[in-house]
Amino acid sequence: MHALFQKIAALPWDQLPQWLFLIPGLLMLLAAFAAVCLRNLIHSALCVVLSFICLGVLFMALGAEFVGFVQLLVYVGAVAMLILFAILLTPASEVQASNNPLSNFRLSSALHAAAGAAVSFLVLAGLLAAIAFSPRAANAELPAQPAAAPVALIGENLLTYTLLPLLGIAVLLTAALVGAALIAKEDSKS
Amino acid sequence: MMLQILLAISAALFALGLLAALTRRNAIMVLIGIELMLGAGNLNFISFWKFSAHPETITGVMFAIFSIAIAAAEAAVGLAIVIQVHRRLHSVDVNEANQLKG
Amino acid sequence: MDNIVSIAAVLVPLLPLLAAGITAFLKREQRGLSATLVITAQAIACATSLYLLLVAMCEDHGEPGIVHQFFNFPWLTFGNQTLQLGLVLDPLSAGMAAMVSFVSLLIFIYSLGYMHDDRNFTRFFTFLGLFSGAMLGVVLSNSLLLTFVAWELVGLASYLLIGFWFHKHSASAAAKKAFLTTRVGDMGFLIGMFWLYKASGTLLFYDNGAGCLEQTALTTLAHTLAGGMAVSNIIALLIFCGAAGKSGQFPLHVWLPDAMEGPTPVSALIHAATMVAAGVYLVARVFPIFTATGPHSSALVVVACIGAFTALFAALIAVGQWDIKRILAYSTVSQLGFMMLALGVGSVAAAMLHLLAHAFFKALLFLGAGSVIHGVHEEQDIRNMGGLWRKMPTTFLTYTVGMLALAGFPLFFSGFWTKDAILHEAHLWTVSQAPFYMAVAAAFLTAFYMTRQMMYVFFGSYRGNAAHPHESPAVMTVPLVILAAAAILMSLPATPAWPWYEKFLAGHAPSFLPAALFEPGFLQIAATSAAIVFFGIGLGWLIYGRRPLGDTDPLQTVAAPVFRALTNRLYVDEIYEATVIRGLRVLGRVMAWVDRQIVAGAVRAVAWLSFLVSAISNGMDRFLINFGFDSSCNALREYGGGIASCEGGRVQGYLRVLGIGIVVLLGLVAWLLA
Amino acid sequence: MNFFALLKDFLLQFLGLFKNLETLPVECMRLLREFLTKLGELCGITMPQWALDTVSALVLIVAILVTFLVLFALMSVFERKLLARAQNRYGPNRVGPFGLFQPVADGIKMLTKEDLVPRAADKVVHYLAPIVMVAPALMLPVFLPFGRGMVAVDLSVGILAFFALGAGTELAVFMAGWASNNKYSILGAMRAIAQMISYELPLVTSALVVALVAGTLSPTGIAEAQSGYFCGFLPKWFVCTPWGFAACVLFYIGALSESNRCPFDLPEGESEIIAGHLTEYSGFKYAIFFMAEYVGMFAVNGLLVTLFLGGYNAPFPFLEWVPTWCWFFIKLWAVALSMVWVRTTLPRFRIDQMMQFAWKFLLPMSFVTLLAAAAWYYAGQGPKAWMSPAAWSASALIVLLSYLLLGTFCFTRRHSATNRRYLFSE
Amino acid sequence: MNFPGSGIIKGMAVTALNIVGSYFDRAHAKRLITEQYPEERPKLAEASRSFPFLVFDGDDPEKGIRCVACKICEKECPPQCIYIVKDTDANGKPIMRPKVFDIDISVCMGCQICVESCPFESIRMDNIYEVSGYDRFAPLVLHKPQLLKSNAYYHGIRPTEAAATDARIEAARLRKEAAAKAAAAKVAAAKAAAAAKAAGEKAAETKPTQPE
Repeated sequence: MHALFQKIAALPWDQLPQWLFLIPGLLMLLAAFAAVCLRNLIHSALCVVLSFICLGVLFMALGAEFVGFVQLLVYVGAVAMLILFAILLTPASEVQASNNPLSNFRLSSALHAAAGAAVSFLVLAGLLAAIAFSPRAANAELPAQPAAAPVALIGENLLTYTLLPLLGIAVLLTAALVGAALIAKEDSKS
Repeated sequence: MMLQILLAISAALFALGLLAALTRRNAIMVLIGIELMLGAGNLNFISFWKFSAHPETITGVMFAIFSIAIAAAEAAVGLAIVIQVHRRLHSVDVNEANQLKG
Repeated sequence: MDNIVSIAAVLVPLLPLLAAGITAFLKREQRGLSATLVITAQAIACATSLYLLLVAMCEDHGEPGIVHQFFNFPWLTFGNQTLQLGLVLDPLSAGMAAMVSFVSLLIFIYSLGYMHDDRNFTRFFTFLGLFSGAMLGVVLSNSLLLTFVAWELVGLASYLLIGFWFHKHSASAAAKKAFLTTRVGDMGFLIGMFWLYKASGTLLFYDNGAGCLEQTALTTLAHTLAGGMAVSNIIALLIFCGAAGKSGQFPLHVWLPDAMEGPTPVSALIHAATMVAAGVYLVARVFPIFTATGPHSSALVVVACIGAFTALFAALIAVGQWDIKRILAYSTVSQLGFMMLALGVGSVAAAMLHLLAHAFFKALLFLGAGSVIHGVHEEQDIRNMGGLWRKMPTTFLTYTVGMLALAGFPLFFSGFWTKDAILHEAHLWTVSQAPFYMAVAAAFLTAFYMTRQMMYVFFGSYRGNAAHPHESPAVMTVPLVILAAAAILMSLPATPAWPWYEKFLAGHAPSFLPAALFEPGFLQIAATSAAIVFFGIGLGWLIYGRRPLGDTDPLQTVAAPVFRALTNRLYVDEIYEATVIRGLRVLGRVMAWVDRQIVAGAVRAVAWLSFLVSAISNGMDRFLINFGFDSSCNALREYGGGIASCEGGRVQGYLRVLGIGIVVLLGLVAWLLA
Repeated sequence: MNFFALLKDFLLQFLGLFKNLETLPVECMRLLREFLTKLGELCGITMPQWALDTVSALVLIVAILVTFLVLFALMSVFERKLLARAQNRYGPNRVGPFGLFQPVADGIKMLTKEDLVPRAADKVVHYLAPIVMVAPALMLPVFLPFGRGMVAVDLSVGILAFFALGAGTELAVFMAGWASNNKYSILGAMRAIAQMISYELPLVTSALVVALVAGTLSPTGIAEAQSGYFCGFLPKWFVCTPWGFAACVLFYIGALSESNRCPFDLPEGESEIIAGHLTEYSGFKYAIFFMAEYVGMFAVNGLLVTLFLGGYNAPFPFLEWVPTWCWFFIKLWAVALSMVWVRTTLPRFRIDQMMQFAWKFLLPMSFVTLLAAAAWYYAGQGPKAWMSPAAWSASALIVLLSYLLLGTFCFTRRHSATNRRYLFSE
Repeated sequence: MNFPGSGIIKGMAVTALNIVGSYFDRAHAKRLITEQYPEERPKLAEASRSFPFLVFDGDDPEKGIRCVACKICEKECPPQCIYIVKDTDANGKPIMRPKVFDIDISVCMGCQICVESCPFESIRMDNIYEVSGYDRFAPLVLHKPQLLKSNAYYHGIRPTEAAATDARIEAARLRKEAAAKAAAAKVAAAKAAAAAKAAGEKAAETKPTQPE
């Protein structure tokens, strides 16, 4: 008993925290996969939200807390809501069709799905190959000083080096706001 | 090793996003796929920043922040377009909205 | 200028303009709001300009001399040149601004009563605000360019206000006339401004030695010759053209009496107190250019002669008028002539002093006239009035003060002192004595025609058709009383015994010199002028005061043709009609013929030619090119069908290709790196 | 040294800690870690850092959970008592002394009730919704500094984290509403989400005002920025400044709305849509929703206390002998009771009025406070602003003028209810 | 003062006054008017009534029971909630006493007709209101032991009426006594007369009979 305890204690536990990012990472992939596969749109959207949350946690695990929380705030608080509202506002045939998939089966759609899957698999394979054979990725070392992005530094950067992009983003967001409202507005005729 | 795993995760997320965008007929799912791909891009930014030689110049973080902002704008406009398309065509199938084809 | 002063200086013209801008968007029903806005803005502007006057007075300068505080800012940059605009605060502009804003404020308040029943009350106040802002801009501007801009805005406001009752044909015609006539003068102004910019390289008045009114530029101007004349004189005369147009000097005076078609407050404000004085002010402002070649430059001689002639000429016409406002209008022209004369003989102080005093008493007279017109129900012919002193005591008393001030009644009225100063300066002019005598004659006529008007309007028995003439409401009489008080009080800084304003303009501390009253030169002139005034008033009373007045003027029985000529304004309008306008009409016809026959013919020929060419090319198109194009199109369509099947309008198809592209790109990069 | 000696030793040490109440919680945690280390030595192993961290984190979690659940329980009974008092009643006074055990009774009742799931409901999502609701709500308090040096997770972006996690509530509400497959539920959920999104803007903006002046996003830093006194004895809390007062009121209103409290309890407006997204929930799931709501309310009140009411700082110098964490909870409790007070007073908004209030009054007003805070900062040259009349007057003038203007514009207009189209989200 | 938001402040002041004031309102005068029911009970008006009960005199219910099982109330009861069985003595002979007297208070409508119709002042209206039970039927049928309540209790809940009843009974008793006395006197007189008669007869044996 004592020996087992010591054996467990002797494992390289000190390296554990830096591999913890795998949990949100894999969960994210799982959720994303579920989102792609589920036929019910709301379930898909909820899975995507879970995957976004995991992505945010992953950012935090990688030391970018600010980005992580921004990801949560923007994606979970805003984009997810947009998506869910959009789904509710567009009663699509896909939700109804999910009741009996066989009746909706058509050769062309199967071909379509197969082609899409093949292409994305190709892309995945290409990317993985590139990652696997890239010497720089393989030899990358964590910098001596752990990466950190204090919020003050981000603020300073925003208002100095990236001031112009910031202004651009401001204009873009305003334009998107107005544009989205205009596009989604009901025609006065109808 | 860690960077490679991170990149692999990101590549897988990208491929899943692409899969959603390629196979799903519903325009909203296509948009979701695009959001996933943008998320994969952000993950790359953060990973490379984490493993860069000079993390104190927080370029990757800044990029990710801007990318998130743009993604939000894209989602808003994209979904508004989807709703409008639905209003016109009573369908959100991306292949039905083909009235501009040659 | 330090910060607060410059902010104040900017605020003065900006506030009324802003108020006008806001009221322009108000609805017709929001009368109270519009009036409140404009009057409040004007009141603040008035307080601010009084503050500015105080600043100018208290400016602590070690040595005597004028201090110009200015505030310049760049406006336009083209190439390596920068056009600067600016505001200036010196004794001249400070005094003028205070007067303009104060009189404007009073007249705005008066308008509340006078325009009370008008449908377009809101619009009226918009225009008033626009005018006031523009006028203050003219006064405070430190750049000839800004002056010009504001000058044109003032002209616009004047046009709008003269034609305020545009449904009356005469009003709209008068508005057009005013606009076009002043435009003739402004053309000269514009050319002068361009020339000044070319010659001196700047349009700023004061700019730490680099301005066009400062020594370096003046020396350059005086020593550049063009056609045998110093450039400074030419520019000065060109600018004077503008001034003459605005101030109704002799050849361009015709619009001013017609401008009386506008509402009476407008006549009082624009065409008596402020805008018409802008010409005088402009000359005073750029006076250094006039004197660049010496105190008796040819430009000044022209100014003096025109001024004196206008004074006499307009006074003559005023004798023969029947319309109460027209009489005052001609008297305004005449008084402006006096001011120009003063400028011409080299005394800015006398001119400005007369300007300020005149602004008060002439505004008073006009408002009084407005009150009379209001009281007798929109009747303007003095033959249909009479005996009103019983019915409208306040109006009568204040009007009398104004009349005595205008006539130059000795000692207690501002007009006496200021006119004496002008006569004195004219008498001392070494070039010629003619202007002096003309001015004396004009002064006599002034007293005479004012007496005539008083007799017709207030004395005798009532001859009008409208029943029950009545006194005006307090909102109209209170400004009258205030202006009457000002007309009397303005004599204080004007006496030679305490020449406060003169010293202020020159930048000296004022001193009390009672002895100056008894200097032989002054005493002589004063006595003469007093005698003339008494003579004028006495003669007026002799002719008009002793027996009941009818439809015919007593003068008509004495010298009918002369009086008819006077009534018809010495036929100036007719002369213009016969010469300038007919000439223009003929020219226009010639041009129209040329356009119709020659130019249009050429155009038609070109059209025919192109028609021919296009017919030829059409044939070529149809039988040569189209055939080849059609066949190639067919071929393209056949082959394109195959390619088009890839282009199915399916966005996911494109995405797929994109994905494959990524893979290919990756492979390419890998191959290149390997 | 055997285990019991160690235990005795540490128990004595623990009792000794009570001499200084101020540092008691912090010292307890330190003692715990020390004890664990010693225990490991006793067993012959060196305790790895992460294990210590995990254990202390678990203890912290339990402590915070217990604190806030007790607060929730107390709140549920005190709220009812205060409401009753305002309505000339006694309120619960049967179970236990003064009715203090009422929540226990309620809990037992809730637990033993039948857990109904509608047949047409989406079972999984219906089941997950209360969990998704309660998880972020329970996570919120960890970012709050309960006392000097007492913060569970000291993040430099604490406020951002707070709002980011708070955004999860909307998702849960949507899930509950959609999964119930009931039109009242979905309508209520839509209303709730629309309301939360609308009121989150003024809430975040008014929090931003404080971040602007304090120069940090960390709750600890903000609380620390409010320590000290001006004029010798007046608290340097942000609520005492003109902009801070305005922002505090805005934040308070936003907090009321975010926690679905009266007068913003439209999502559950029983007279209109039964109970909104809670219609199809019963038993313990219902209780969990309520718990999440109350814990969320306490968390957001805690943030309000931290941002505006000086956090854990004592109001006057002569009251500094009271431990800082006591101050925090006193203030928290005061704010929570004031919410009850508001609930007794104000009737429920109509949905369009509520939206107009958010977008036409609160949002512009919160931007004005941003302006006023900037004026304060620059007119007073940063930290010196407390003693600068220019800062006070400029900031007060901006706030007051725009409040009067906006208020007159928004509140005195008669909004007619005719020609109104009900949108999907209403 | 009337500025935006002043109405809210006024309202808050009103509720605050109520909240704080309720803690200083011991006398239940203005604010806390609720009665603390199990501890505090409402003071019922004397005429308030709920269900009937049976009055007995003295201490022993069985002995003092006024009811004679005449069944008038059973007949008069509009919802027919009264059930009476006459008692019998050891010989099976009915006696003037109820063996069973049940009232179903789930049916009773409290109309008081039984009371009005009872000639023996035996049935009266009670003012109890805590009659709930764990069953819909059994606990709501009141049996004789539950129904029997002493005259003292009756005096306790409505003294005026009880006093009047007692007076009536007393008067009836007195009247009865008087009648009995009269009867007794009559009897005595008759007896005396009889004795006299007998004596007379005895005498008549000697004398002729005279009519009475």
